[in-house]
Amino acid sequence: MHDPVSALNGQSFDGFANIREIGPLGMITLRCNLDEKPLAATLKKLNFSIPEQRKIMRKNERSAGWMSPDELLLILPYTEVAATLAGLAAGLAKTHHLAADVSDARAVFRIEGEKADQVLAKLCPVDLPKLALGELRRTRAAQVPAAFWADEGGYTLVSFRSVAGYVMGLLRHSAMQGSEI
Amino acid sequence: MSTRLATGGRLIDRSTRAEFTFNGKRMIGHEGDTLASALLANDQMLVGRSFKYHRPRGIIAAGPEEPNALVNLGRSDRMEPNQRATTTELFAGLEAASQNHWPSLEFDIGVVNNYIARFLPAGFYYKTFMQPRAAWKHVFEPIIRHSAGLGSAPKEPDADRYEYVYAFCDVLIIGGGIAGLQAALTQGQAGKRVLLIEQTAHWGGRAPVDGDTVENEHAGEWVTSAIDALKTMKNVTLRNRCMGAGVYDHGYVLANERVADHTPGDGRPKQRVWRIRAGHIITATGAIERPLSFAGNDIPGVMLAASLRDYVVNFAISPGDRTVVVTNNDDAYLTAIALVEAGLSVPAILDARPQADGDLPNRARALGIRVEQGRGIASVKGGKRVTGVQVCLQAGEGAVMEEIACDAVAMSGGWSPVVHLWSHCGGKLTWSDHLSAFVPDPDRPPRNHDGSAMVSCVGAAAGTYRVEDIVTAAVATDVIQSNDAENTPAIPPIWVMPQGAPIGLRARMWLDYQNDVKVSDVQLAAREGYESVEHTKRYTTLGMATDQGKLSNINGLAVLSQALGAEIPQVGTTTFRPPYTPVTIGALAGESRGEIFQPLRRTPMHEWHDKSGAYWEPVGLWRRPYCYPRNGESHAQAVEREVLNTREKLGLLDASTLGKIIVKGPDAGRFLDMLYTNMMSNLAVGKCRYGLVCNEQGFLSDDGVVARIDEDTWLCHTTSGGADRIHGWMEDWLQCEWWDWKVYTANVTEQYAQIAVVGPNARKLLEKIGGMDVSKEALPFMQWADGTLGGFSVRAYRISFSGELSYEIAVPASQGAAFWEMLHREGAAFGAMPYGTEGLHVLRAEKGFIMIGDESDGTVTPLDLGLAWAVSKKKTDFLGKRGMERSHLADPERWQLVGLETLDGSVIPDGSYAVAAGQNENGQRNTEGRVTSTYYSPTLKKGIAMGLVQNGPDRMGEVVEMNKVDGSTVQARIVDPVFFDKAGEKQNA
Amino acid sequence: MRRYSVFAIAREALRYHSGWERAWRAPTPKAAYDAIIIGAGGHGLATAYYLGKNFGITNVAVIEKGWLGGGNTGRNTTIIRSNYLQDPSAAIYEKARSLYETMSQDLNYNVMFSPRGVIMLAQTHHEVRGYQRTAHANALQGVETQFISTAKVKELCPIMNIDGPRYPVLGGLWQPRGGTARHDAVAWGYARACSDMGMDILQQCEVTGVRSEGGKVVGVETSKGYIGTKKLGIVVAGHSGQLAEMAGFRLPIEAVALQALVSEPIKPCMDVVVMANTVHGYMSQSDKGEMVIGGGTDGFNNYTQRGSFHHIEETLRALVETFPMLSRLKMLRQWGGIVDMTGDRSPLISKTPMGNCFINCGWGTGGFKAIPGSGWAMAELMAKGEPGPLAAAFSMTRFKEGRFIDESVAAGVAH
Amino acid sequence: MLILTCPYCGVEADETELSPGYEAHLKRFGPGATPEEFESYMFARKNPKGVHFERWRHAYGCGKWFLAARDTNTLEVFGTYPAQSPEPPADLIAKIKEKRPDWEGHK
Repeated sequence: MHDPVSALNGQSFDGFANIREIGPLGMITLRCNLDEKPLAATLKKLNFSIPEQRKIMRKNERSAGWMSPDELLLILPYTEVAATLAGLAAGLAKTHHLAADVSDARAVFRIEGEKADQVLAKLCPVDLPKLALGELRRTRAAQVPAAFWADEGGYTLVSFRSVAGYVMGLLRHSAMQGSEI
Repeated sequence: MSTRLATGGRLIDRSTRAEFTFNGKRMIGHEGDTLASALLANDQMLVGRSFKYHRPRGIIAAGPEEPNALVNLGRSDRMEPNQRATTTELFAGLEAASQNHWPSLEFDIGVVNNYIARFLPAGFYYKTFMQPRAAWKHVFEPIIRHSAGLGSAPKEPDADRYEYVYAFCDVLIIGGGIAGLQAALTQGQAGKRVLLIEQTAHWGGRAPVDGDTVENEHAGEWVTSAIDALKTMKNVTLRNRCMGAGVYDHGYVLANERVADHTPGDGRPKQRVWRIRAGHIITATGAIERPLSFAGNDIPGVMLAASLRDYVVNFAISPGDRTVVVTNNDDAYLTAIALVEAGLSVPAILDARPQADGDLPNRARALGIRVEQGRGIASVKGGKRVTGVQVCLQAGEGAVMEEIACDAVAMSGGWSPVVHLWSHCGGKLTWSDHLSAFVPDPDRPPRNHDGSAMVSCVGAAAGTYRVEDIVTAAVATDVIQSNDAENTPAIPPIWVMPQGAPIGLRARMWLDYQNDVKVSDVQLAAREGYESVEHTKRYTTLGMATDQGKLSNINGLAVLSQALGAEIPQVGTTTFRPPYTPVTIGALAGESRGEIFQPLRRTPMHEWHDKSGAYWEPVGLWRRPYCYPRNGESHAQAVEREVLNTREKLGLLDASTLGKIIVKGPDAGRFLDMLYTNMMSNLAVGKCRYGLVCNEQGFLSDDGVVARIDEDTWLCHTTSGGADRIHGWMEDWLQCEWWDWKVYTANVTEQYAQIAVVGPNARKLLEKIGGMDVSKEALPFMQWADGTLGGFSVRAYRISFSGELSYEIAVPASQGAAFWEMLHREGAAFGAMPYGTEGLHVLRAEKGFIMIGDESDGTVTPLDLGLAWAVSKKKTDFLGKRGMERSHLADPERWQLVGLETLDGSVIPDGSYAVAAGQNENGQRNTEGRVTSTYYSPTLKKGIAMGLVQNGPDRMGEVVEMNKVDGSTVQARIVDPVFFDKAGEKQNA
Repeated sequence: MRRYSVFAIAREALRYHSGWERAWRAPTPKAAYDAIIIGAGGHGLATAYYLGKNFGITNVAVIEKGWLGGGNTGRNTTIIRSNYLQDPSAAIYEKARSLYETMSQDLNYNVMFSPRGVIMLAQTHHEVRGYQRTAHANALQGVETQFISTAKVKELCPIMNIDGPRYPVLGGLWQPRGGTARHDAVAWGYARACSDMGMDILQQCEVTGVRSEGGKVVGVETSKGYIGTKKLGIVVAGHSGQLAEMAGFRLPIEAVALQALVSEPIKPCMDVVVMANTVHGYMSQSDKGEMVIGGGTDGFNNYTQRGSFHHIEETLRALVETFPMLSRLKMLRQWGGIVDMTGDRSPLISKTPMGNCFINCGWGTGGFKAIPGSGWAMAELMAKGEPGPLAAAFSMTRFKEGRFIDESVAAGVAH
Repeated sequence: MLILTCPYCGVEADETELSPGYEAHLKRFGPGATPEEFESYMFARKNPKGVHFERWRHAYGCGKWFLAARDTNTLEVFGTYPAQSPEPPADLIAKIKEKRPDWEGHK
């Protein structure tokens, strides 16, 4: 096993908000009828719980995010992905589902600081003050798909890996000193 | 002359000094000045030249309605043409220059047009310049082009940056005058999330200038306490220097904030575009004063009365020593009073009304000002500056009764509510005879997404001019629009002054100052049948200038309706289009410039390619190496080397951009049988199969290799550009048509870096780095296996797009770069070299493999491409099957895929057609085919091509004529499209 | 009709232009006509004009619910070119372009056809191949075009940034006799000529129904009463669907909004028309000095003449990247029009399921450049009852057969 | 600049988060269909000036296709509902009829 390298190798930028590329994080896309009984049981065994619509539920190093009525995003330590996929396969052997490792298909950013919300407000058509606690919002950051949620005094934003450089460029432009709204 | 008064000026800070230049001349102003007020303080009334006749133009207004004072601001990478001086805040170091003249503002050769103006009426160019035919393009048009235009084009890229911001609110209030502030107070107190924006740097609008009293307080004080109160409300956001530019459907409003226009180069974004989504919009945008149409009303020194008052009160400007006021309403008396109170002279107020006995006229009389009723101006005297006015009876034909010497004229023809934002999205207007103006019709508002009224208007924007009425209306929490014009004193219609003015005078009455449209022009348009206001506007260019008719539209419409003998509402009004005032294009482009102009998709090996000198090719949003030139090679030489090296030794290709979609579920096989033209359900686990995807029309849309992963899982490869499209296509059918089928898909394209290891030495390299059995027996052609290679966990596919022994190896993207580098390191001994997309194309063309986008173009079926073997005849249905059965697609005479080889070995030009005898009925040469891919084959040392030829496969060996753009042709023989290793010995090795 | 000329202007100038007569009459409708055209836009007026000029049919009414030329004719970006790929398109657009060459003289109305040249930029290798294909096709179609180098592009349009970091210009398809014309003047010039031939242009007259007998049209109900006709031509662009419904058939048409904008005027800086399809933008400079810019279409049915603003932003981004000098200019005005898009984005000039009823529509985003050719072909169809060679391929039946005229196959798009 | 509420995730989505998909409730015709049936499936569109049922995908959100009833002449949105609906829901039809009494109904 070779060391995984995140898309931007941990680039950061300090403007009126602080931007950091983090990761790699383990991520699994799980498509399944969320009402299936084996799903809840399996996830529970793997230390995840099924989130409500548009929510992300965090338990220690593990989060489960609601992506669509039949899709969850599981976030976990990178090294635990294989075991978790195996656990899902075992628990859902008789349940129609699809679980795939997408850890390397994503780039993850932290946006921190008192005015972190302003950085997102410049890029995403989202009414941020109305973002509920623990809400995972899938949207657009300028011209690419993105998802974000608020936690620990900032925001975590996920994009596709191939556009990580573009997203970093957007965040840098938006967080530039002097451009506070 | 115009000058700065010794005292006063509510907006300027006399303790500051801002030095600036105009046409290179050094001038001094104060903080708080606009460029226009600072110019007037320096006696610079003449600021530009008009569009058509190049007549001298002075400052006429004090706000965004200004049609004349457009200057070139700044220079080099901060140069900005057509900047409106009246809305430009002065700053130290500002450089402005006037426009549209040569050689100078004072002496402009273009003014010759003024002397022949009689020969250049509205639309004259439609009636002449037709002979000789070529003269329009070569003589007349260049002359017209050079005399038109205003400022000149910037030459350098913009030094500034811009950004967007999204904002959401329950109520957006546009305009920070008394009406807007009161509406904000009301809505804020009601707990609504309020955003209040104001285009200027100041709150309060006209009321403080006019000395109004609001709720028993002086307007200025009321504004201060209103702002203080609003600032304490957490649910209210205030933003000045922020103009409401456009109202769009579903509560979307575009606003433009001038963040650093007045502090250029301070590191902040120059402007910020607000994309606001509002539950409801209240426009409190005020009203704009209208000029009066009298002869010579365009001579510098003639100004709008309220604007002139703005200069006196806000900026302590004396626009002239002696100002004649001419009006049809009471408001202009305030100007006369302000002038007299500032110690200036008002020789007369000429009031067109037969009687003026309201409070203001009486106050003016009490101050000793001469008030003449029923009078107007017959003509203004002067050239580059007013020198006097000739007085006449408004009811007459312009006989001069008296001449009054003066150096300024303050005119008021009444007010037009600013209904632009109300109208942008379909709000309708109604004509008020009482106000002689269009006002918003509250019964026909623009509608929101739920059908509710989306916009309401308060204050002068609704035709409510009295402060007490404004406050009452804005206090109403249910946002009912006020339209109680009846309280306001009537404004009689005075459209032409004097009423019976002969043509000689009418030809000197300007309606549109910038575009030089006069009363006589509109009358001419009416006479010639351009009766719709849209026709007149376009025929005369009325209202088409950079002020978009803010001053001219109503006056022009009125003149038109009189000429047609119709009522104004019957003639109608023109459509209001966004933006309210022009918006910088860079601001509208937002952050999307340079590096972040568009997303650039990078594979995990992107940096390696870049460092290795890749010449890039955009493929969708991806960028792929086209080739890797070495030591001064041309691109063609690099491609040739890469192809030969791959054929002879070992080539490495970054194939990560290929789409990879997992399709899983009990119905996945059945689904893929619908999606692909061939069978996928019967593919054995561990095996790969090439498949074709068609649209419902039956035209080829994508292709790729499908691998069966396990009993209910398939992995579908798509083209680089096709990943998202095909994934979306799958989801479309699964969600909208076959929603009861148990199938899930996941697009995992970016999870993997995929590398093609290609060439006779491919296996040797993989065996050297070791880990899994890649022998012919363990991993034969068109199979895949999971394993490890050099310590990387991989999935290896034995597939080939080159005809060589080839493995496509997928590793997690986070390890892609490391794996790629290892292959190069370990492969050096086997002659490993990277190859790019052009090498890939040549290699596949030598093998006769089709390329989506080359052989297919959206009008080609699999059968056209000789791919009948991949179109199932067994399946009762698949996407595209019915489409292919249509008569034209099933026509046996269609053009079909063949190889083409020139007789002289040359390369057929890209895009060449095979010509056939004769011409069609439209005189076009008949054709019988075309080339789809054409390359020099380094392997075969000659030109090779694929093409579509009518009945091609039945015509092997025939020679066709391929056209060249110079009219000649090149002869090419129809051959098998597989030029190299037809038996497939190399790829199967 | 009084002829327009410089001498006429000089004569009129002496009497303050008081002697000019109406450009077109304001008639009251007759009871019946030999032919009625619904729609007094460019295409409808051109149809009437060529009915008269080429076939001597002058007992014609052109019915318009608003004002003549008030629809898409007066709200497009006025580009004229014929560098199309497919034979039927190249034929009709080149016919139109060649008629534009002499239109001012034919109509005695200066439509300001300015053959300043059109460049379609190739910014990917795929586009290069696509435009080379078009150039080869054009060479056989009698359309004068050539594929030009990057250096030549720069020479023709110095304000362009040819080595933009994202999409460097690799060359372009150049049509030297493409260009622009004054859109309103085209409608007005045709209207004046039609009126002069005795045709009635009935403005502010809305068609509310189509009357037929035995499967054949016999007249139309209008807001000014019933008017009989022997033949009916429907030429109403975005509103074709409504008229077709009145006549009892359905069209392969969707109405969507297309947007455009102009900048404030500046002194001449661009003498050619540039279309950049990779980044989706096209631009020219009008004789007034405004940069005239075309935007994109919405992807949803829309009759409001208002598009969604993000298309404007996308277009401006693309153009600022290609023409950096645009950044500090200002957008003066933006607007939208309703365009009629067919299944293959090519027009219909066709017989219909209803006898004596003909349709001309589906010009989508590119109708202005076709006006004279479209009118020519439609007039022939209406006069003879069968399409001539220019119209033959544009029949409604092609959708059933799958015989599309698809211009999107090369790099070009239909603007 | 439309806003439409995605019936799957409840987000009031901006038009720029959606991709449009034109007329809804089309019946697919495949092999065996007459030329007329196939042509009507592929091309003949209602294209009404008024109430229109259409497809949208919440492309930048949950990725789901949904259907909307919208007035093409005013852009008023009457409602959205899941794509897995053979025909518009009855309550939506009733709501439209109330707002547009002259509307002739679906199909």
